[in-house]
Amino acid sequence: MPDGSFAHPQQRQFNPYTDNGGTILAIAGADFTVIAGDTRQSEGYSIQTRYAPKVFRLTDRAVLAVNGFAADGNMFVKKVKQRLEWYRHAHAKDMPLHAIARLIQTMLYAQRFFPYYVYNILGGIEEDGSGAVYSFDPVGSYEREACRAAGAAQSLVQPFLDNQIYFKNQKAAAGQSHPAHLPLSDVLAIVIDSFTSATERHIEVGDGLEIYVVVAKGRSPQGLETMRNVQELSTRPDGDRMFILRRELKKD
Amino acid sequence: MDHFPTNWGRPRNDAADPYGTYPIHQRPATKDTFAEGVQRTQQPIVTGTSVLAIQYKDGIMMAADNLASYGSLARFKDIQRLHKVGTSTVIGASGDMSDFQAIQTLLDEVVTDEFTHGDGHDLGPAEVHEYLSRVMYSRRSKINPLWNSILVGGFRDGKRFLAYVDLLGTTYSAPSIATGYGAYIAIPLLRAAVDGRVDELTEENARALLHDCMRVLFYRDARSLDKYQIATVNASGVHISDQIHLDTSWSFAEGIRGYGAQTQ
Amino acid sequence: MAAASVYSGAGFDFTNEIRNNFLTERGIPLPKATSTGTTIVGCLFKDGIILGADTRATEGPIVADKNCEKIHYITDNIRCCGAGTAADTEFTTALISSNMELHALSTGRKPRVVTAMTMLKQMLFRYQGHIGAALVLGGVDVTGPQLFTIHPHGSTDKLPYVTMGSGSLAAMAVFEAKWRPNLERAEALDLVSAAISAGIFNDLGSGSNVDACVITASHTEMLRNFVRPNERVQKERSYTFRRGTTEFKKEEVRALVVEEDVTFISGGRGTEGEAMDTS
Amino acid sequence: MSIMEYNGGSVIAMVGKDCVAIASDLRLGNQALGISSNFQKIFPMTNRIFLGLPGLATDVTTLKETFRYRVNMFTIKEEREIEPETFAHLVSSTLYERRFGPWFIEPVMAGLQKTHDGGYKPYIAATDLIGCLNFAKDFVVAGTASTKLFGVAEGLWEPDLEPEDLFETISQTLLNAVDRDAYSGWGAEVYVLTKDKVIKRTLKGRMD
Amino acid sequence: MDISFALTGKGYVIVAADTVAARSIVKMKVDEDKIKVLSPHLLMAYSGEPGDTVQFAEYVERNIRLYQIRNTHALRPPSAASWIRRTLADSLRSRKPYAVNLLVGGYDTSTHNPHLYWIDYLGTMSEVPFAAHGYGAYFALSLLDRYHDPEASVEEGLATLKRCIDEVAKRLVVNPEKYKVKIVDKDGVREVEI
Amino acid sequence: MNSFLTRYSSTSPEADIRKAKELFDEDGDVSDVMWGSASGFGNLASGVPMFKLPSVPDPTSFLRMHTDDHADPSCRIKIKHGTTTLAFRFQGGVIVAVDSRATAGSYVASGTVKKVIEINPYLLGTMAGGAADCQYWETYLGIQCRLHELRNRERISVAAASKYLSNLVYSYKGMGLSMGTMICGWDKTVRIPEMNRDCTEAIRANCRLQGPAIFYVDSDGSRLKGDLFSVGSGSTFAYGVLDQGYRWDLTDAEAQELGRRSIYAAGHRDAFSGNTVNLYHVKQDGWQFIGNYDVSKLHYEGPGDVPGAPGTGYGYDLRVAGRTSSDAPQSEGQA
Repeated sequence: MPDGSFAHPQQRQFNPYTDNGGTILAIAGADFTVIAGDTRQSEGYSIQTRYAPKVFRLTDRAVLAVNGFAADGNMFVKKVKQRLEWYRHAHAKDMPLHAIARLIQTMLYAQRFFPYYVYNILGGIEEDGSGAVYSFDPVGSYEREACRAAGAAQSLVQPFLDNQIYFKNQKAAAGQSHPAHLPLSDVLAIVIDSFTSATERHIEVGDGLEIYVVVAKGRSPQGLETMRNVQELSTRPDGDRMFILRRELKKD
Repeated sequence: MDHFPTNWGRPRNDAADPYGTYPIHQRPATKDTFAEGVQRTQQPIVTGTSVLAIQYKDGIMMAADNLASYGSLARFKDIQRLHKVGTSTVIGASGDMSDFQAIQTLLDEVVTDEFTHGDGHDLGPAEVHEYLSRVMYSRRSKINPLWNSILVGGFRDGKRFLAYVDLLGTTYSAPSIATGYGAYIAIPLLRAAVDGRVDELTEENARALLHDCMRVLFYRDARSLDKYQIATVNASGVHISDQIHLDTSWSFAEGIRGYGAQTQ
Repeated sequence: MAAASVYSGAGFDFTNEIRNNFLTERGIPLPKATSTGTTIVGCLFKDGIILGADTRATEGPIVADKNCEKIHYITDNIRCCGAGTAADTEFTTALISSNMELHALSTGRKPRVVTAMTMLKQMLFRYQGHIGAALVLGGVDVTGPQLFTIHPHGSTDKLPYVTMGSGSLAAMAVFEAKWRPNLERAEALDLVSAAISAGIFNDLGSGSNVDACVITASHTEMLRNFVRPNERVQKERSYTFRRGTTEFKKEEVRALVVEEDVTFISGGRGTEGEAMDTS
Repeated sequence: MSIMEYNGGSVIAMVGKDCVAIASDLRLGNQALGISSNFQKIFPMTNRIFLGLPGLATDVTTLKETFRYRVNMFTIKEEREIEPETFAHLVSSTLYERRFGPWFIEPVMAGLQKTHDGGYKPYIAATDLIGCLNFAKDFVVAGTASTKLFGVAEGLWEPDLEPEDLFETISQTLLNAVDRDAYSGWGAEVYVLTKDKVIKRTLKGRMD
Repeated sequence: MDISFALTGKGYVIVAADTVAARSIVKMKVDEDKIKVLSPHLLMAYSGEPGDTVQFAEYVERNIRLYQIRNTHALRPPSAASWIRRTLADSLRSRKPYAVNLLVGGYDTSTHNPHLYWIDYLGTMSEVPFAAHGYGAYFALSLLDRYHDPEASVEEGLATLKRCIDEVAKRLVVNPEKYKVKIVDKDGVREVEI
Repeated sequence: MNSFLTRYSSTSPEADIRKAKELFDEDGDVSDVMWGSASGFGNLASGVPMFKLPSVPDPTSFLRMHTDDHADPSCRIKIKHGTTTLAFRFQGGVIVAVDSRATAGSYVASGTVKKVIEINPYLLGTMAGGAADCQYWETYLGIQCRLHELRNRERISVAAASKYLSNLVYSYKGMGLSMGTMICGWDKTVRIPEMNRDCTEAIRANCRLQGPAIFYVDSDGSRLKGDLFSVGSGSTFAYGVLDQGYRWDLTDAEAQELGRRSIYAAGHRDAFSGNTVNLYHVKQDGWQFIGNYDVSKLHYEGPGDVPGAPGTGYGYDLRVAGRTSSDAPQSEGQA
């Protein structure tokens, strides 16, 4: 009877989760942020599709990457976008990045006892014009960081980023110090190499790569001009600028 | 509180070694919980097998055979698993047939409601897919799923649409999609023929391709039938074909004796 | 005591079994061995048999070996592709290869494929599926081309075209759609590589390159990395480090080349100038 | 938790230009508890073969003894030093002997193989715990940090590195990988083998 | 719930073990000696599965003694520890393994070095400057990281040991009241009160 | 039957929305309020939070099955874990020291976690257990503390704040929350400068009760007042150092050094603790962040030029470098 008279819990063994593979990562620079994800969606040993985006534009300066169980992820992105839309109607402006981060925490934690199986990484530009990355666990604990990888190949990619972005375990040459922030061109190279490496060694990573680049207002996206397959998504030429860069990955 | 981080974030299980009497502090070995989770008390009863769908030059094409199985019994050999929704959409379902029929009712209702509004809108494939994905996802969230994998295909405003949704609410779209065994058997053939060539694929090519795949599926899927239907959606609307019979050949079997050393 | 455990008879040693069960009882699950998700195939063609395999070996979702060899040597005219637990396929085929050699020597005849098949199925049946080897066995002998599959429990099958492994369905689809009797060599080779490619690109357990092996009555040709569709692209930048990047606490250098100054002492009794024993 | 994580530990080997390197961490743990920060996992088998044994520590010691015994027996019987490739098969068959009750060890080997012209050729190999050999041309890894090692090594490794550069690459790979693994770390040691010397360096790694 | 500690100092090893023999929730005995003197310069503290402990310790004792009788001199600590480890590792592969954790402390009279080995029931062995088994390890190891001195005199060593024992008494739910403490140095083995 | 009625009772958009809500199982937290300025604050905005439970007979075992622990790597939802934290009271206030490692399985998910949650300028909460549980509930506590201030024109006492938190999490007992936290702060009422001159032991004791305060609160519902606590998997190691060095009359520098040294000890020995130490000092005028110290750097070089530093690395091998247990006679040389 479809009138809801079956409201009481129903006994059955049904696994409401699955894992759809893939990997996402984000790196914050001084005045830009790069958020990337591969586009393979898989289940078990099957590739469901070679193109399923994992990275979503939220506002002019915020991008959200989701990874884990695709249905949860898509639903979660939809709900975040809905909340941001409401915020826009109430405040006539976009929600700032740090507030989106807190919003995501409370939304995730609301499902504490039936969690979204989703790893979120939020990247974008803060109100002070600096690049920022927020990473979340499935029930909403979060932290602002400079770089973060999540998903199937997180343990392959993250230590590589530690080494290349944070210069972990590297002694600087005498009289010199490591730069606090890398330029965009270096970051893009590291992101692409991270994904090609992960594709080599992790079966669930591959097919395609989507890299979002958000550049703070008034800063030049240096390093992007020379890249192939770049598309600009900015809505206003004088605001923060957003680009998407697409690459192919191996398909085996 | 339990101070071993192994036990954090999860409900306490007092049944297993509550006081950590041995330093190996974890719960006793169990089987893969996810494997267990897959065993279901609720299970699909009368089921349909694969649905195949591809995009081609003028639209999309979908194929499904006419069998509904009851376990290993070929129970209903004349069932239609392709269903037209509105004017520009077709859906095809594998999995539980009663759930599929419930979905058909649901969709028919929505289409009727949309019509009664009389506001000049009607539901296209994207809307139908979105609606279905929300229904499926909400049912899985209630741990009361509709046990189907559904393909939604359509052609509207000059655009092809082909997408998938299943009992977990997982969705995706691709130039060629197949459910059930088709995802393993037909997809390699479909991808080889379709990926990157959608705009070159004529209706005849597409039809022949699906026909070949249905034949391979009939050879290798024990729950399939040699009768199937093809639905075509293009600028001229939705068309679901009559039953098509597969021509099959088993002649090579005559050359084989036994399973090994036998020669006579 | 120590010596006793170092020397052991032929065959498997089960002594750790007890210990490992003891550990399992303590709640420690045993780790998994490398498996080859794998697509392996074989098919008949006009002049003989073609076997094919991908080259990926996995440990769970991680690629352990990108270019491993899954077509194993049995005899000159017989080859065997293996899927399943990698070590099992490796050692089972090696053992049977050795037994086939002995068999050939003792009978003085060219080995037959059915002999290898029978040895394999009897061995696998004896181990009741615990040896996880799923095999495609092919070769050409006096009775003509022969192609078998052998499942881990010891069942066998004989068909004109066969596939095994996680990509077997993908590869089989290609065969079912395109195989015909009496293919030409080039056609058959294309078909095998299409079947393996179907596995490589649609099954996550299979990947990297296509290996193939063409066996005819007169000749066996191993085509290692016959197709290489998955070469890694050039990296965006170089990652060599400045020397001195890594801090270390201690360094020991041991020279392997020992320099000795040999001083010949002249004026000794021997005319041949015996060198002194430097030790 | 897998049994491999009971004591922790990881090993990696890499090929360079006419040289090989093998490196391991130094932790001996009892699950989360660190016991010793000086637990050797790499052992010289001959002058030109090094064997890394990550896995259950009791088996590390037992197998080290077993292999020393078998290599010595080989030397005595054959009156020559064992070559890396032969040794790899010795390791493989020793492990497969216990197919149904394995040692919890995933050995990694690095060595220099004699060539016909009298030179030396780099040789590395690894096996899983029942002896499936993996001959790689670039690097092999094993242990609790293996996924991390795979990721970093895949990014950092480049062909034809000179011994000193190989040292930097393998060290950076190991240190960054074990820093992301709770069960590996507590210092590290690296061996670089060239045709005329063995360089052993103890790294200044993180101690947490 | 056995607790044992051991630490090295200038020319000696101190080995301490609690003296409780417990069955289920009952203390059966409170003055059990769980430290075996294996040879004139070798000590072994054992803990673990009741029954296995004593049986294994006596087995080791007999064999070490046998070696001494046959060869007229005792095994040096590294050799003895290696043999004990091997025995334990082999026993683990038998039908009834010994579940025993050991601390082997000895003084090598030929090199004048004290040696301490940590060995667990799996046959894992490691030479360490200080060691602990049982829940005591979770408190004592960090404390010893902080206070242990390889050149400490016996008095200082005992004071450090006292810190460990006090810490366990302060924090551990079930506190063994008494410890047996033995020292091995160049003069052999002696027991001290703490 | 009702559905039939509802369906045809109205064709207004509201009916459509209602139907969609039933069908799609929309969140309870979507209400008209959410359209206003409270939008975007999730369920924090609407009083007592609501949590969705899976509609299974035993939601707790459902959660146990699907969320991770180390014992079962097949659980895919890996929730981040925090580890070693400590806090102690002494004459100069409260020292709070924590590590910064978060692990998911054996993977070190993060080495930069802030495990001290700054509830307000006078209150600190530490984080051990589920990271999200601690972050969320202590943020929520911050809201409630501020509301208390607005309602009562007075800062909330540490006791009251911790009681509030304790009651909150107790209501979720057994459902899978895991939180072991120390709520640290400084309760006003007694002014210390006046007390210091000459006061009886009784007054001094009273002062101890009213100045710095620490409450340990966990998800079982325990709430303990005390002088010294350490929480997390590395807590035993921290206790080992802390207990030995702790006195009520430590100087500020000594106390900070002790906190740092204790967390280092835990970071060193415990696989699930480490990376960096965060040190806070709570005084009468609120808390103060003292510093962040890399555990590896502490090992090799020590904390650097800070009050109470020993001047060398904390590491055992550095501390004892060059010292040997051998007592070989000097003339024979080293063996």
